[in-house]
Amino acid sequence: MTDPKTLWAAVSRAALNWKLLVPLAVALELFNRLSPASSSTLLTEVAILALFATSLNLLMSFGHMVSFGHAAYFGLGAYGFTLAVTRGGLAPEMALLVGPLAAALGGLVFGALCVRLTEIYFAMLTLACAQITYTVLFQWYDVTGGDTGITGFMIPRLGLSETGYASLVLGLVALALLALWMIVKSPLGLMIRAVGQDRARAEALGLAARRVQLVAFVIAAFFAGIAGTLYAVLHGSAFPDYAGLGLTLDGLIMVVLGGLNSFAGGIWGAVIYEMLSNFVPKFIHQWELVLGLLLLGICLAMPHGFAGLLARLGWRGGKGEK
Amino acid sequence: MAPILSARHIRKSYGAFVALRDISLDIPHGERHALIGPNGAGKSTFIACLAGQLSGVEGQMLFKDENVAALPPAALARRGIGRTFQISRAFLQMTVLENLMAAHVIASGRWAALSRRIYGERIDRAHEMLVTVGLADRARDRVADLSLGDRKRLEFGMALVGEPELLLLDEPTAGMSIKERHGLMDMVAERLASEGRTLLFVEHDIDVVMKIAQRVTVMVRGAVLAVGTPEEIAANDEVQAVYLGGGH
Amino acid sequence: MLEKTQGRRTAIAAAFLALTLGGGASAEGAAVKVGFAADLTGACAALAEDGLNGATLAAAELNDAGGILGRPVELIVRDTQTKPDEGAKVARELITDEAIDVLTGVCSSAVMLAESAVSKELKTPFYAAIGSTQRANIELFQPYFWQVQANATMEAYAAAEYVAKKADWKRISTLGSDYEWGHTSVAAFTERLKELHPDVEFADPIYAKVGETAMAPYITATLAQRPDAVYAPLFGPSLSAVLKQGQGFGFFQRSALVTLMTVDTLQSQGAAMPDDNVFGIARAPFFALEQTPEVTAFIDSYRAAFGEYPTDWAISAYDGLKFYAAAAEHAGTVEAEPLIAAVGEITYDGLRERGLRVRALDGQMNAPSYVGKASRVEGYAFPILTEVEKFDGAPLMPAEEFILKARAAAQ
Amino acid sequence: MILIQLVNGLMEGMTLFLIASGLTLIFGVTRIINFAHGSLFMLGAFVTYELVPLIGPGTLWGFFAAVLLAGLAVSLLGMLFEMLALRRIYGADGLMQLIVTVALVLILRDVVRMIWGPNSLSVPMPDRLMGALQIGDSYFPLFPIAVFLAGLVVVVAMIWVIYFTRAGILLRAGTDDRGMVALCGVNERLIFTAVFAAGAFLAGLAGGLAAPYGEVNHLLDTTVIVSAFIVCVIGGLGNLYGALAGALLVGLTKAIGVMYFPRLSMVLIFLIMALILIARSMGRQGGTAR
Repeated sequence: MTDPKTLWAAVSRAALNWKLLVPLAVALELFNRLSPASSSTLLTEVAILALFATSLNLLMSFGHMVSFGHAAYFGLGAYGFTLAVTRGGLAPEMALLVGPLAAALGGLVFGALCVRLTEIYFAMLTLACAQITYTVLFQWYDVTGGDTGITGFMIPRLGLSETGYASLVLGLVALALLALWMIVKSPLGLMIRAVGQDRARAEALGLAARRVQLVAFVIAAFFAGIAGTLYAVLHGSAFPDYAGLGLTLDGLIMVVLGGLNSFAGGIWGAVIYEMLSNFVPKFIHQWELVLGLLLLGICLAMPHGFAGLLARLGWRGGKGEK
Repeated sequence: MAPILSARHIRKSYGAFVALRDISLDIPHGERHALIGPNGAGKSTFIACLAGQLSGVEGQMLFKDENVAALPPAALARRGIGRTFQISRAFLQMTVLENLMAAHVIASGRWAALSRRIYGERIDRAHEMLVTVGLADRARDRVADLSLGDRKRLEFGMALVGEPELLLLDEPTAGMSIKERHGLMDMVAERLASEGRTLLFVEHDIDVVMKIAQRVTVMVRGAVLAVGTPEEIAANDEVQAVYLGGGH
Repeated sequence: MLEKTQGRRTAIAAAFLALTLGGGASAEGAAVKVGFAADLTGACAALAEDGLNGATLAAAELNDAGGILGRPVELIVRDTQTKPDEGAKVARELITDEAIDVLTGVCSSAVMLAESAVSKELKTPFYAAIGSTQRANIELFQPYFWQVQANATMEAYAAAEYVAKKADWKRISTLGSDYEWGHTSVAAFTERLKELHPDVEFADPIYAKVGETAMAPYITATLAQRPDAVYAPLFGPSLSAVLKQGQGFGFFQRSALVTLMTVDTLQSQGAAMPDDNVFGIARAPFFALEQTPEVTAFIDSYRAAFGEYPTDWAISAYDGLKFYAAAAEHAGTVEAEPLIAAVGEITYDGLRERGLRVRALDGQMNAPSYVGKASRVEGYAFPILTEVEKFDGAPLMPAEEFILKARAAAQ
Repeated sequence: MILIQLVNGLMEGMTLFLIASGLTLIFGVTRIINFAHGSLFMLGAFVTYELVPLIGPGTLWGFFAAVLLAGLAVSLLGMLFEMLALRRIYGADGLMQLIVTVALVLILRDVVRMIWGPNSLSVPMPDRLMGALQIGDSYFPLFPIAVFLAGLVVVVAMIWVIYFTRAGILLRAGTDDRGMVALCGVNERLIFTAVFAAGAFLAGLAGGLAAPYGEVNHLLDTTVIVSAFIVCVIGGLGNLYGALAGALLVGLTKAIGVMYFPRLSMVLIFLIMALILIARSMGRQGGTAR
């Protein structure tokens, strides 16, 4: 949504700029192959968080629905997968499907309640739903392992090497982001934006706004669930923290950092946030202070975030941006 | 022939303040009907009631012989009641063309579609509508950058996409120059007449009302004062008294 | 306070600098790298920082004495933010990128289990000196892990032993934090006390929300059970709240309280500590250790470096690193397999006790626990524990059959 | 026991109200969701920790003076923050304002830790409030009773300000309709700054008052902000009486809940909030947009 004049043109041509995306993908994969294992892990994590942040961004930037509980669906994805393996005895490859479906189901149940409300009350109900999820994960020892989580139940990364799993995740996340991009550009995406921008106008035209919001909510939950599942596979573990308020806030920060009202915002945000949280603590103990100051600076100086800055500088493209 | 819209004893109050007291009104098929009255007469409230915008409305509202009083806005829109808002509303961060396309998607009922086929199917009609409402050269501009008048035109175009049998326009010409007003309303009247659609509109410009409306309802303090042809209304002493005495 | 903290930070910084710039003068060759993946931010921050201080001091001393196997010791510090996933990530990064020889530092149970899983996968030795969940010893035990302090069950057993000796405590209530540590502690305490003292009456256990600070309703509910003593595995804010808010309910006139009372808690309570009837379980209270020359020298150099008394966490972390050094010297290498074998073989004389050993079955050290009465004593600005009883670790360690049975059940 | 639990609930409710009142006040007028409210609370507790030993340690007046001063200090900081940061983005997306306050949370947490360290600190209670009021077999602790009374004073003072002073009239006008204030010939910015300062004052005051009843550390912010939000939302954001009712409801439910469904304690207040929000959404007519 950076430049409206070119936007519609891009939409009608359904253009994804392959000239930029393909080299980018190749570069990432090369980096993955050539760099040490821990860089691959970092790459994996960035990719997973980029998907999580983008799923939240679908709600925020396009649906104008601010969720204070999006981590719940990340957590449901992680636990859905983990429990399917540990309790359900499913093969991990099969269980990969269970995570996102569990998240989508959670999104359907909670979403049906939440979309009855708007604005801050919507946000607070998503928070309540997420905290209830978190508490169940935290306290239901017999099933979820309680606060110490479930760990050591499987070989991390399905037994793949760091590099191998990074390739897999990069591929899957790229597909997922592509799917989200297609959704944003589809009639459904147009409806999500319409309800987000002027709900009364959309309703007066005959649109059942709540149903659109619910569908958006379930889609966002599903993709957050994919991220959660991939994350559980990465570490071979699931902890209640995965559904905690901390991750939700991280996600919100990522979206704002990367740039609200831009598809690429979540992706940029995840990249920047991860770089900060991984490298700043090596030099300064107070990395949250650095993050806070940066956030403050961004909000005051460039409210469109990093993606907005790039767009203003005339930089075109980026991962699936145009 | 039964009227397309028949409001029966509509009442609406906000706490102790009664905004509409027992309004009854019939509008036949294909009529262009104006709603006039001094500020605070309840015109916009009445429109909002008809559009399903308000809760706690008493009375019956028969649209094509079905009581639609309790239905939400989207359901009314799907039954064939289109509307524009007093302060025009459109999807501000989208382009003009996207706005029209959104209206097309909604009208087609394919809101959950992932395939972009509908864009191709409807693009010609969308462009046609842009020509009709005079926005052909603004297709790729963001609505937030449009003038108020252009937004009103766009909103009218969007409302027409759903092919409503009854169109409610709430002060469609507010904030426009005289020339713009007549231009817009001539266009509206012509378009609706050619398609046989019914129009109920709130308007302050008496000249526009006289030219466009076939019948006029005058409201004062939440009640209907008079109903008649423009000529009858113009000749009505009571109406004159209200307009002169009401400090309009 | 301001000066104190800054002084302390400078000291840490100086120590770090000394370490990272090539270690002790007499040590040569490639450094032995100790990965310290600690919960430096979040709920565990205070404990982790103390543990880091203890480990820093131990490393400095080792380097002064020629390092481990003649090689300098290097601490590489990472912050886990008290998040298990972050803990797993930094553990992995430390092992693969920094090529550490041993991993430690962790406090939170969840982070500890997450790091243990990484240690297992990458076959790197890992020991816990602050965190104490016995899940790491029992169900989720892996051969590269050991624990250098009493685990939660052992502490609860020690509390039970202590309570059993008080003949006039006939009716016992339990008030725990509503999470794994609180539940296992209450269960272990109840089980052991029933064995020791079959006539003791137990009221229904009460659990408080983790991190709850408004404890008045829980205090009221507990006191309504009319207990002679309350065993309360609480921690941090909830514990402070009980100590402070309990006074307004006459808690400490009406009942005794047996709870976790490490040096940092004693310090933070300060003057607010109730005068009577608070009994504390501790892991390594510096004032109650046998004041050998090593212990007094340690306390002095710790105070000189960090401007405060060493807490239990600092002592455990210090002992932990020294124990690792001893095992490495015994094995003659820091290679994982021989080192792990040595861990199970050596006997180590630490600050807390002589003759410390690690049991190979579950990696548990026979570390002691201490229980005493909180009182104000001349010479300390904060209350300390008096009439301290030391409980040897070995008799408190869960029986081998129990462990095997629990592991089988978990499968 | 029920009686004591009810009293406990009322006491906690008042503390919650003190925390939530500032948040709801700020939201009511400026529509800003101040995530940093918990941080301001925490700062109030730390400032009180510093001041209590300086001003008549152990005495009743010394404590309340320290708390008032702490409130003022925090209020000053809040004012500065409003003028330097928030003011520049009124009119931007509401989310931006929220994130600016989140940034303040991150900054303050680390700053507090740099100054006071990660260890928990303890603020001594005034000597005269240490004990309990003993009626028969029941104990009623003095300190929360004093906090309760202080809370009542705040409630009365707020009602007085809102209904009987010119500032209050402007405030109410600002809550109902922002344009109106401008019509009254008053600088809207001034009102926003004043309201933010007042909200921050209440946060600092609450932090100071609560400090002796628990421990003071750099993690207080998160614990506090979530419960403050819940109280406000239950009562209807921006509604002071609602916040009072919400606070008392939460306090009482928690105290009674301990007796009947102890395992729900962790999730209880979220359940209450969810139920109230859902009930509210059911109460409205189907298609109402706003």
